[in-house]
Amino acid sequence: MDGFGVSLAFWVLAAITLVAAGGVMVSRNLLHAVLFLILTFVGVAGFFVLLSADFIAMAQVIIYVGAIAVLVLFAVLLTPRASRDNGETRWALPGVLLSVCLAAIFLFVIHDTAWKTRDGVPQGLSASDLGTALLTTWVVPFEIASVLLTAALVGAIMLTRSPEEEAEDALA
Amino acid sequence: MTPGIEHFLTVGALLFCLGLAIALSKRNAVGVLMGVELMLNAVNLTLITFSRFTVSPNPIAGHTFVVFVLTVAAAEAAVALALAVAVYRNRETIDVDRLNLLRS
Amino acid sequence: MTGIIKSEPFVINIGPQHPSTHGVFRIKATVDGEKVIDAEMVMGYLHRSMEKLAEERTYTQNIPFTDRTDYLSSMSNNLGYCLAVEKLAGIEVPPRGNAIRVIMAELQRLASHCMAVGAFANDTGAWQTPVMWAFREREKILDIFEVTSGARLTCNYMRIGGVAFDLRPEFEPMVRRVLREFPPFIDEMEGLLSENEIFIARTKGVGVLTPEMAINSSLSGPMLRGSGIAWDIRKADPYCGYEQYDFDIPIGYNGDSYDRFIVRLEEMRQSLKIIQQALDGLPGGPFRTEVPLALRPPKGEAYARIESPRGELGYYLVSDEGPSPYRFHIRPPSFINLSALKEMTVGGTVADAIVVLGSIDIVVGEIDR
Amino acid sequence: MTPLFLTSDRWYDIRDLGNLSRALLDAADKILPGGVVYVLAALIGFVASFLLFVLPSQLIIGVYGERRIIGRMQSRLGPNRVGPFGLLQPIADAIKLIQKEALTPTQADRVVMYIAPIIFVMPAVLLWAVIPFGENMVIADIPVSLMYFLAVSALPVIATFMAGWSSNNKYSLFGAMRIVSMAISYESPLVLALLGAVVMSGTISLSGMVAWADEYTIWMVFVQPLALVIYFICVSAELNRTPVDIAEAESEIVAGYLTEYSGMKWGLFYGMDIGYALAASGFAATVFLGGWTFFGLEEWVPGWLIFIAKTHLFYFLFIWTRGTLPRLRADQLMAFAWKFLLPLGVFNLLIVSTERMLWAEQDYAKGLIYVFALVNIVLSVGLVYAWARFNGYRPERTPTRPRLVKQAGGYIPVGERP
Repeated sequence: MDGFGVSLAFWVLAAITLVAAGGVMVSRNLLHAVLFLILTFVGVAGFFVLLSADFIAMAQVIIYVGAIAVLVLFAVLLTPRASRDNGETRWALPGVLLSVCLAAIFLFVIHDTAWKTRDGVPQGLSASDLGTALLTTWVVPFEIASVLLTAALVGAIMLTRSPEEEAEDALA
Repeated sequence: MTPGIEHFLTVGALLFCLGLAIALSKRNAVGVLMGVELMLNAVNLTLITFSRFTVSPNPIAGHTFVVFVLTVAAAEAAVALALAVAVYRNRETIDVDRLNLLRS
Repeated sequence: MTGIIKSEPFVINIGPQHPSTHGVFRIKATVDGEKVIDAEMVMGYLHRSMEKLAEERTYTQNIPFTDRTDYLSSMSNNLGYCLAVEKLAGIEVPPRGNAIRVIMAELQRLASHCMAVGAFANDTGAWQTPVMWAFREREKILDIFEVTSGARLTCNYMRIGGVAFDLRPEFEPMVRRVLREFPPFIDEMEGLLSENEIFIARTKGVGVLTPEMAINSSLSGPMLRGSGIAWDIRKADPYCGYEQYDFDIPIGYNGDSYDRFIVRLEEMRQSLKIIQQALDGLPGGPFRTEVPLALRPPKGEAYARIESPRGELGYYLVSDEGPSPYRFHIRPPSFINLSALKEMTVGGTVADAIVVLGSIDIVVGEIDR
Repeated sequence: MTPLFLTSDRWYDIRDLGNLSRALLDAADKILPGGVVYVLAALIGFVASFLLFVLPSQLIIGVYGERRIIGRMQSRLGPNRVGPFGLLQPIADAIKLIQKEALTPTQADRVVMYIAPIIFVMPAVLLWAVIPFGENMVIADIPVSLMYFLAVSALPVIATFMAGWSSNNKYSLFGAMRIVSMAISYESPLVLALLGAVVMSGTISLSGMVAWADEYTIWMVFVQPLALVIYFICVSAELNRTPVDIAEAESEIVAGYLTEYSGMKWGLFYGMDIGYALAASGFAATVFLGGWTFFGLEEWVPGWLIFIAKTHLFYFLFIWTRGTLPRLRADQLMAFAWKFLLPLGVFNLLIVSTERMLWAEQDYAKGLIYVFALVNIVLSVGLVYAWARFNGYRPERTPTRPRLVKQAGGYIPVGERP
């Protein structure tokens, strides 16, 4: 994982991801913001490939680009008369200032500490290792996550049921 | 020169702060959710970076944690958007400023 | 708490330029999501004011008009008009003329039903395959029309008092060929569509027409028979000697688009039986009684009706002893069948509206006249 | 620095064109500084894969083959005017489309409408990167290639949505909404079906699956017939081909999301549709029909020839359904996906995992797999029928012939029904 190709890929991906994230912030039309968001997700997936976490990269693309981005698109479509101009609230300026300070702190910490890193690529990062880890050492959180997903599923359906559907079920 | 741990961490930090800025400054509820999604992505990136670069007996822990963050993010996105649609149905607006029913 | 705001409905125009409105016809559907809330039909794009023009022409000159109202079944239109004039003027048609008229009317029913069945399958999505098969068979019938009357679509073959020309020698073998090759085609179409799960899912229970609603909106033809009412003018008020032929009337079970489809397929089989019997017993003798060109029927009025492929086609003529009719009115079956479209489409989705329109089998030329 | 290309000594290894590109790259490597040769290799790879897989596949096989076969199904000839036997028809189409003006409606979202075809085209080429054509003829043999396929096939959904949304037309909006909701609801049964195959073969890399099929000399389709059926239905939903092409349902919403597109933009959508169908059938051939192996035949016949034969065999299924089946309604499709396919996928997964457990105890005996195959085939048919009956599928209730009045004894009064 060394040589010219990797650093070239890193700088290209960094540029794409950060520009797309900026696009989400800046673009006037909400739908353009969503499309920039999708581009960011793809960029982050590219980073995962660079960090040799290919299962996570594929999972990221399937879950984020395939499902969550489409969920956001649906939300935008189902709220036709809401303002779609991606405008700012009154708290925009303080929010941006806060995040700039936070960024400063993060960057200082990153570049100040001497990270003790390994040199080669660690073994045991393949999909099968992830599978065994998930089902042996991490099996309890794995089950809790599935319960959480079902709860979210039921919750989302309950929230968006229209009165007619509830009336129908009351009769049934 | 090949990208080391600082490079990935800086990208993660910048992404996190951009997500925070978006979440705080957007008027539309869906915009806020997009900011939150960006922050979660940044966290995932940092986790994977540590799993790849730091010396640890089983580096796969970082990956499992990212899987859990993915599921939570998906669940949270679903509920948040359902909330936005429900609020829109009652208020015909999802402007974060004008949703101030609890104010005195 | 303001009322719950549903996604606000918006009006969508199906037609006049749309791939599945069978001609220039428009439905202004108000749609909430996929559901159709309200459908308003806009017609008249093909209005040629035939009824007014017919008042300036003599009785014989009006025959080509009747070809162009329902351009998919010109033979039946000619027949209807000639029967009305013969009733008005009290003209007798020789038995050979009647037999030829029956054969031609039934052949025209086969061709028109081929078009109806193919286009209906096309609307449900079976893209082009059933239509192409149906057209392949319809070509054989159009060739027969071309050999006998000189034209494929607007034949202008029937005259007052009989038919224009006698049958040519090639007529017999061509009709035998149709009688031989149509039954396997109908079975093939039935195999492809009637037992097809997706086709049944798309058409069963879509555009249901209860018998009471069918009778109250005075529908006729396959629409009426699809809802289970056994009413066929060839049996109820026989003309041209239909009472001599042994055939049957198919009726559906619960009046949805699927039933209308299988009723049309069965009607094609019955027409083949009629043609078979008529061809075997074709009498000799004259094929037309001589009628003066400037026919002046006695003062009075007459209404004659026939069972056209789309339903009861009626011609109402009023004569004031002049060479041209004082009043010339056509009762088009498609126009009246269309009145039931609104009840059938409201409540379903846009896709259902298209399927229901296909099952009614309209011809816009007949609606707008 | 070992060259990028793994060339085998087999005479038919087309991928390396007789080591031409390798020699070229070695020469270039001496001249150009640093690792620029990587970029050059990537460029050649992309262009080669586009020319080798995507261009001929949908031009010759897709556009021409599909239209000709469907023509024959409809008892007409299909294209035979342009060139010998009409073979130049796709090229004629392409030229016609290129010189046609690509309109953009006034109120349309110009930028998004321009980008949509590009994003639609890009994954079509990427899909071919992971599919193994021959012995070691695979461009990117990544261990997660099955998931890579799922990930990349999520991108065209976004592209079609962009096309539908940006062309500011009611029918396009219908098409966009339909494709998005349908692709989501058909993604989960698709993943479940492929999971069945993964559990049985134990790997999620395509070359691993081909090796498994070769090692146990049985195709996955016999062990997992239900998975292939569900895969076929879900993929024809993802690519919106009939009987599931509600996104551009000609008879209902004119041309769905493609209504406002014309010229080469529309051409890209049309061409890449067929490219995806081929890529999906290539994927199915690799996973379910044992890729480039044919029980030992690959010693004589080149592997990639077997693979391409299987791909087009599977592609014929798409053409066949397109030619004959009518289209389901949008809500029926959703109900079918959630209420019928998903539970079926879960049952199938249940069966497969128990079989895998049994198989593991016998430490993967070779003979046992054939027993499982027979059991699975019988079980699948039974499962589908039972589940359909459970969901209220009573075919004998729908009479396909109307009642005849004379046979029914004279006049049948109104309201009397069987």
